[in-house]
Amino acid sequence: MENKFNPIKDYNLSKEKLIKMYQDMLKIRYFENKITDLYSKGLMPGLAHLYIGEEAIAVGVCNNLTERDFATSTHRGHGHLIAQGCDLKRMMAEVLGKEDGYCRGKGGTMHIADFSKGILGANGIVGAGIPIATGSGYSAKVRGTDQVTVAFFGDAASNQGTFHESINMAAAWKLPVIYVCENNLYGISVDIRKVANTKDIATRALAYDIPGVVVDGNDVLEVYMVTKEAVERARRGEGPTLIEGKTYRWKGHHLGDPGRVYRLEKETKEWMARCPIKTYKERLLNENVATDKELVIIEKEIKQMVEEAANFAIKSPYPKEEEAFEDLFTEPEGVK
Amino acid sequence: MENKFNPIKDYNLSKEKLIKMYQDMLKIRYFENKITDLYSKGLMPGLAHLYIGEEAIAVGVCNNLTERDFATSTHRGHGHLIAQGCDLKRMMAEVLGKEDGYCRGKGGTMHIADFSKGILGANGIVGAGIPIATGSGYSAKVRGTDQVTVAFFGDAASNQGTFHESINMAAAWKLPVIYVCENNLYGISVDIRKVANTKDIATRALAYDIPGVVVDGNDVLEVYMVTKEAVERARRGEGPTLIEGKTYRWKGHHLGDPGRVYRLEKETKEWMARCPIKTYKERLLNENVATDKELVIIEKEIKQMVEEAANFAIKSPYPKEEEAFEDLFTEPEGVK
Amino acid sequence: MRKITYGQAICEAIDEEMARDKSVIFLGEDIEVLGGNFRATPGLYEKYGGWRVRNTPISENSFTGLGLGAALTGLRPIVEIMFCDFMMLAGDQIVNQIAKIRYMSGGQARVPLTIRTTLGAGRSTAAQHSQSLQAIVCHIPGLKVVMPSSASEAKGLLKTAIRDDNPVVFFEHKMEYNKTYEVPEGEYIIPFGVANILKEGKDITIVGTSNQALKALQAAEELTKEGIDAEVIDPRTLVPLDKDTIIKSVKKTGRLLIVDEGYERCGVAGEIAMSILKDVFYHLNAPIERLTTANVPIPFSPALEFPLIPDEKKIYQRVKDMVLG
Amino acid sequence: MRKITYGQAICEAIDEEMARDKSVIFLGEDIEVLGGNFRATPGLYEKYGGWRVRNTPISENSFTGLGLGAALTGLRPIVEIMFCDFMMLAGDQIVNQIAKIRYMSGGQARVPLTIRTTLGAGRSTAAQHSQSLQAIVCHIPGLKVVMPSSASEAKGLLKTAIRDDNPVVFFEHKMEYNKTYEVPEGEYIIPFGVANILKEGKDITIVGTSNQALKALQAAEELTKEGIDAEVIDPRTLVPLDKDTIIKSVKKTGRLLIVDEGYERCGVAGEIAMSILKDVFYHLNAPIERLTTANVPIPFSPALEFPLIPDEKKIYQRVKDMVLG
Ligand SMILES: Cc1ncc(C[n+]2csc(CCOP(=O)(O)OP(=O)(O)O)c2C)c(N)n1
Ligand SMILES: Cc1ncc(C[n+]2csc(CCOP(=O)(O)OP(=O)(O)O)c2C)c(N)n1
Ligand SMILES: [Mg+2]
Ligand SMILES: [Mg+2]
Repeated sequence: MENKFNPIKDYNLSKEKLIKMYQDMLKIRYFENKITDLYSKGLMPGLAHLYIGEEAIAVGVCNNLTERDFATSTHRGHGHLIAQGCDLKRMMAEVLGKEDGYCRGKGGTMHIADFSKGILGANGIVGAGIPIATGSGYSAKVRGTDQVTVAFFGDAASNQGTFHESINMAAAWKLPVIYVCENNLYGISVDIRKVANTKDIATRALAYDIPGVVVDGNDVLEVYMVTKEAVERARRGEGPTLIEGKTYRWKGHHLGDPGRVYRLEKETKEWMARCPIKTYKERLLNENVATDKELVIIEKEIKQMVEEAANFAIKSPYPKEEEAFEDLFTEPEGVK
Repeated sequence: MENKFNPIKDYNLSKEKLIKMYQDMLKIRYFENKITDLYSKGLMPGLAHLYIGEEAIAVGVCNNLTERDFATSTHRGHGHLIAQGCDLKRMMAEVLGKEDGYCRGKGGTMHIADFSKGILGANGIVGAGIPIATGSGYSAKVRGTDQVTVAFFGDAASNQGTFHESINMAAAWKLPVIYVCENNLYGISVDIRKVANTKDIATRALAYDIPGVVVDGNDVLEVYMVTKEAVERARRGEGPTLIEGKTYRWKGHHLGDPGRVYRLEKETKEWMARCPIKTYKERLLNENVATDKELVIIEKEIKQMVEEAANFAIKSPYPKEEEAFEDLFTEPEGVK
Repeated sequence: MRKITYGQAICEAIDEEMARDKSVIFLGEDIEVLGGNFRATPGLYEKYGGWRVRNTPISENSFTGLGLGAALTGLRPIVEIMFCDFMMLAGDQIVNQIAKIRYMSGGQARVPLTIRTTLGAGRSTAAQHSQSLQAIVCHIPGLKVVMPSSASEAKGLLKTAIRDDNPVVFFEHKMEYNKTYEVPEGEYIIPFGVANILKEGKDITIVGTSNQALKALQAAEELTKEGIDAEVIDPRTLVPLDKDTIIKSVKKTGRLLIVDEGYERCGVAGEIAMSILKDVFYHLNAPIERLTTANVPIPFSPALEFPLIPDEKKIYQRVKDMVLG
Repeated sequence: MRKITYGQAICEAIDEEMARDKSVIFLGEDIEVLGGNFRATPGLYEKYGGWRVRNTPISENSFTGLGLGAALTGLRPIVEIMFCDFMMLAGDQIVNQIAKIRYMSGGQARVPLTIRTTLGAGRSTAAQHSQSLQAIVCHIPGLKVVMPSSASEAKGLLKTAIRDDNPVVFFEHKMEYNKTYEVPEGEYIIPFGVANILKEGKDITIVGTSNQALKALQAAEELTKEGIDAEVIDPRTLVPLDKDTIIKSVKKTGRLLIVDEGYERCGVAGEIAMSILKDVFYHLNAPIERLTTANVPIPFSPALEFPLIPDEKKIYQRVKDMVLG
């Protein structure tokens, strides 16, 4: 059965879309490898929470969105932004705290935002994006558009009060919001099973009588299709969906955390063997969606793009001291 | 079937217990009728949130507890305290803001506490008692006692983040806490169905994989039996239970709110016809647990007791101005 | 001039702004059929419908955050938090999100959000329903903070708040809703950052926030009988604060008393003093003083509550002590 | 004297108190195998087991409230809130419950609860992980507030906090954990409400909170080269505040600078000033000044962040301006 089903053909996706998702995942991977590099050279200040290993979720989800849709992101947000088409140069400049960054150096990795692409901000407070996304959904409803909003958050975030409060409102009012829980099994060092009695976070959807779906978060096509249904449902005005993608972060909680003491090496290795990019690549080749040569070119292009982003960011100047007093209030009011 | 089952006999409850529950419900009813009276005479400052109509829940629940157990209460807390055996005199004095009140006049109706009976306080913040109760449960576990803690809260409180966060911890750690949701269908003027997509709040137990039970909150024996099981479970170390008692408040949200614009008269009347005290009284008579004469005497005694409490409270002096600066920190540190 | 209540003035401001701009929405607990806990805004639900005027569940942090999400995506929400004590449940959204998102995003975000809430003691509602927590939001950069005194002030300032493209926390005094005041007919707005001199005087300056400005005025009128001529200033907005008006006044009078119903420690009264100390230091005839609520929770019993809160009598006495003593 | 890190001093304090009193428990995020976000408290989980040292889910409001419930029923919990910015999620439990329950219950409740949290900028962690929100808890009556400077101070004060039968908010500076300090061997406690004079001097008094006390000391030593003899005071606890020591000092020096890393508006620096103004007014040679973080969120880029935060250079310069200018 399983091997008779050809997901790529049966899902009826264009080659363009299929390739784009491969590109998006690669962009995330290379972008973050580059961050690791810059961090180790002392060029990146602060904390880098890497998304490596979880690329399929952001990419599978965001490929259902347009620039008119919205998403709230997390402390582990690079993937969401890249999948939503944000500019790697301005992202990298922000990560390095530079003037040309999306936030002029004020936000950094934990707060990159790109309002032009509907990204309402990465967020340093676990669970805080969930109500904001819910408000964005409320807004679409009031304004009468068919925009949807995605709230990304982790397994551990699903223990915050905001998860409950927000999904409750979205369910009661049938708001067009997709709640995407990236269950990578841990919140920093804490195994979700130690602090929650819930095998699948998606089960929590029962509390609000909305659909809750568990999906293999390392399978970009599965994520894509499940999200597609949720997005269509939301656009039809039928309300929110809770999607749980099971996945794993390959690295520590952030660069600087080896991520080992609280996880078994075996576990990490098993998950790394199920690399979302590698398996997807094999699929694209097996299903003859693309040739090896095409994929090699794509990979080269993306490496190049990331390289350029890094160079751009490195060359970008630091913001000037006095800029610290800008951007608090809209003009002409100024700071005080 | 129904009429073959004799709940009083089949539940195997002593006459003493059965009568005590009747007394407790009556105490609440008369105590609050007296508050209404004192309020209308201008003797009670602040807001009085009356429990009238919901007596069966507090009484059915607390009759499973001892003084060594704990409970957190709500803004609508008189019933919980009375059912837990608190002193009517000191309660009434507190309600009137007097020196002899449980809190020396500092707490008032929304904050009456009686630590000697395990009442960790009524609470003016909706949902705030839930984590406190959870901590009390954690404490019992650490101290190795078999104490249980009850968290009382309303239907609307179940939309607070604390509901989710706290029950999640209790479930994960199997804490001896009973979460009792008094679903009187409204939070002030808001129909729970307008702000939650959850037919039964008890369903939310599914999110934590703990038992969730709906009970007729106007049937004191049903409440008693369901709680009994939950308490035994908790004492055995098997963790928390969520109990939802369906009930109705007869009065407005507080004295001063007629409680009519947002509710249909028909609905109120139907619920009042199912008075928890009246139906229980009929049962006691029908099952020959008590004679009419006995019950009349009990009623008289309780009226008398409430009368005495009111007189005591009225005679009690107001606290002295300078007492406002006491009770902030333990001695000998004083206020600053 | 016509007279309406403070509550009616608030309601008019919202009504006019909702009529004027269909992106204005109004969210909060019990605002639909009840018109809010203080029955200040009846009729808006019927007029603007259930999507623009909506009862929220009791989920302060998330419905406040919902307001932020809506503000970021094209609406102009008014979020009502029934008592400012409950702002503490929405602390994260107010302090870490709403106040900061524009700054963190390097100016990308626009947050046209007004949080309406109530402050003040005097109703025997004890420690969790009687606080005046304006100092907490003043402490956090990125929030504008408004403390209207009378009904006419409330109306003009609330309209400005709603039109502002920045987050504003608007504090209404719960003892004022049913009081009647003269309020001009028709539309008007009062700009932020411009203090209002309620009475000119030469012996001492009294700055009073919220309805303490009116109490200060009463005290000042009484004090003229003692031959004390006090200047009374209503700062209207604490962020931005019109320091210039206060400085000018204190340079003239040489004395300053600040009256605020919040707790004293790290409160608004001390801040107003310190923000001008350098400018007025050499003009002061006496140390600046504060009259606030003492550093204890608000007790339930009226026998304890009233002695703690500043009022016209306490202002009167304190001014006398400062000027004569 | 032996030298250990600030983190080790914290860990020793907790370890000693847990060994001494089995009702002491320790709750927070990632405290088990990691020993907390700053790896300050390793080994306690292994030593005291999973019930006394427990990882919580990310549910700040409820695990803080859980601490309160445990404190009310026989335990003596230490609750760790990873960054003080996150206290805003637990705002209700801290402000409306923990601070008030003893008072509201007329003295029935006993709340032996210590909340440990971190403050401070300097790690490029931007607006939500760099704040110093001590003013907010100082504002709320019912909480004791501790701001230790060095490692030895942290140890002695933390032990006092844990033993206190009242709620204490204990602020650790995140830039200090790995710094090494001389710390006495063995048990000792430091009482609350007794300021520490780090250096005597006659020209100006500098009060510095948390590690700003140490920065002030460095600046003061440098200033002696300019012939300026500054007195440096570490208040240790903000609630209770040892006003007497500060008053005595200012009466002697005639000048006061207060350094605090919190935001200026409604902050701690202004409060210290105002709480003694009346006592020292006629002894002042110049207005009291504050040196704090400016009223903007903390930006990410180090190019923006460092210029905003008080440090020894800025203290040095400000004191020079005050004394000479
Ligand atoms: C409110 C809050 N509490 C704690 C933290 C510290 N913290 C940052 S990320 C994190 C774990 C988040 O886990 P999860 O939601 O599963 O996301 P993941 O990091 O696994 O992607 C924690 C505890 C925070 N940033 N915000
Ligand atoms: C955090 C908070 N939000 C709002 C309120 C105002 N308020 C008091 S009681 C109440 C309704 C509570 O409803 P429910 O939990 O169902 O209890 P009930 O009053 O019906 O017994 C509200 C909104 C409050 N006290 N605390
Ligand atoms: Mg995770
Ligand atoms: Mg209810």
